[in-house]
Amino acid sequence: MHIQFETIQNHLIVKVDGELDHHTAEEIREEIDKQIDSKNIKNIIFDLKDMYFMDSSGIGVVIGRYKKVQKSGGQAAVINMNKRVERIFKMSGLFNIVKKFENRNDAIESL
Amino acid sequence: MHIQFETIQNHLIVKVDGELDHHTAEEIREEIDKQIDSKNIKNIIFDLKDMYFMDSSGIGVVIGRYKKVQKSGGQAAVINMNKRVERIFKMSGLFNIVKKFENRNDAIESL
Amino acid sequence: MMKNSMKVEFMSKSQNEAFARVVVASFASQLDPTIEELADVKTAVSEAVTNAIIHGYEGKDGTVSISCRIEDREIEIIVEDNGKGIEDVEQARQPLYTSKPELERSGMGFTVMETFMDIIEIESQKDVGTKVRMVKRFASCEN
Amino acid sequence: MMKNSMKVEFMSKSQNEAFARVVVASFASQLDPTIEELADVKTAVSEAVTNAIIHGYEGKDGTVSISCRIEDREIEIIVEDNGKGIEDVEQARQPLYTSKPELERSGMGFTVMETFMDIIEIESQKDVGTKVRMVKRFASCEN
Ligand SMILES: Nc1ncnc2c1ncn2[C@@H]1O[C@H](COP(=O)(O)OP(=O)(O)O)[C@@H](O)[C@H]1O
Ligand SMILES: Nc1ncnc2c1ncn2[C@@H]1O[C@H](COP(=O)(O)OP(=O)(O)O)[C@@H](O)[C@H]1O
Repeated sequence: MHIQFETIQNHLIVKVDGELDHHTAEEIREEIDKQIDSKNIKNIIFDLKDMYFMDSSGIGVVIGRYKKVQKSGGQAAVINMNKRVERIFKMSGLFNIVKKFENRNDAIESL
Repeated sequence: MHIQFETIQNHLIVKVDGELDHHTAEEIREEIDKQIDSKNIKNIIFDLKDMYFMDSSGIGVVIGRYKKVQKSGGQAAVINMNKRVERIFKMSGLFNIVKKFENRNDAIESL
Repeated sequence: MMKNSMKVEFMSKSQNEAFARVVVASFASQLDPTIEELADVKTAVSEAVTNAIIHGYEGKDGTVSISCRIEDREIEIIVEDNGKGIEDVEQARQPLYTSKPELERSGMGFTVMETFMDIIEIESQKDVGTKVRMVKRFASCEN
Repeated sequence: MMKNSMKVEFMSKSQNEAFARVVVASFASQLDPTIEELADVKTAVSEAVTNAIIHGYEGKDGTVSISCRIEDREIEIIVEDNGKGIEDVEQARQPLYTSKPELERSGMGFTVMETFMDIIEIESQKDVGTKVRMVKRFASCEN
């Protein structure tokens, strides 16, 4: 698992590569929250281009981050998701709270 | 495991890709012997460029083919071997009966 | 007819979740499943093993076991723990139900298993443990 | 200090040789071994498992088990069968000794295990089975 951050205006772009399961969820959660708390972040954008595996632990991570940014009026979005992860998002109703975009520019423009 | 044959003059070039263990040895052995028996083969050249794994079952396969071609005055050679397979060859004294060459041209010229 | 079986036991540590996925996927790959089918199996195994570790043993030391049986185009996977057990299995299977919201669990584990596998059966007894049996039938291969 | 353990049991079928290698390699990879070290372990496991299948059970049905324990930078691997056993272990360990030359065995299995692992111990009893214990210490990682 590998995690990269980029801040554009008040958007935090989080690129999670590799496997997102219960084991890696803890580290991902902590690292993201550190970023949100230390920078002036409003919205969070998950870039899932190179996420090869995700199970329901990932759903928990996404919901948790959504709730965190939502407190200060922010939104959550996801870009570059593959069919498989999309299926898990659908199954759990995640698209009711997280918007899906094709790429980061679309996401940044719309948030 | 995948096996390819090429005949140049009376040389049989056998390219074994993948894993050579006890499980795959049987098929490899049978296919090679079929080639030797059906064509006018004198020498056998093993091309190990894409052999990712070999254990001592592979030693048995090589010795067996050496003995077979030797009966009619032929020789056995190996080309494109990696460090790991070379170590197993050395350990078992295989270089006493099988000559190592850098590439197929060197092998064909010298045999 | 192709028959094969294996059983693996490991400590209830979260780093073994990835190990469990690799083991089952490697065993299942004998049946030449599609990438999608293999991902279904890995995801379901990941859910069941994670549950054993966080709910069954609640982070304490214990042993998780996985038995696999292959027959024809079918794989049966049984994930077992000797942990605290599930009191109300009906409730546990509900989408979004979780007993550990404080750990950011989504309550979607059993739903994921149900979606990705053809059969799932849960046997559980309080303070004895939990056994999740899953079956997946792979599409016939062309060759 | 990193500690972990697992045990896997499988049928004495030759297609499980590759499975055994993947399982042990996947478990060992927690210690971040080099590619070379991982290949050493895979090769040694392949030898011990192959021996259990062809010499221990002589192609008949049986169960092979592998136990692995990780502690610090060390992995202990125990490969066991309940097969026919080895009458003369000293002789069996000799390079080039094989009881099955007709199967084109090279007699180099134990020599390979000895070369690639740091410790190898063999316990065997006629008609009871064989237990091969191997230990490998990985070089310390830089990170
Ligand atoms: N192996 C288990 N041992 C004990 N309780 C379990 C086990 N597996 C599941 N449960 C219970 O069932 C509930 C629902 O499980 P699941 O659908 O996987 O969601 P989640 O893991 O997100 O809580 C869990 O919250 C837990 O209370
Ligand atoms: N698990 C086992 N059960 C019974 N006999 C064994 C076992 N492992 C090894 N042996 C005996 O030891 C001999 C040497 O083994 P090895 O060095 O691996 O060479 P090979 O497998 O090529 O014969 C075998 O030929 C066999 O007689």
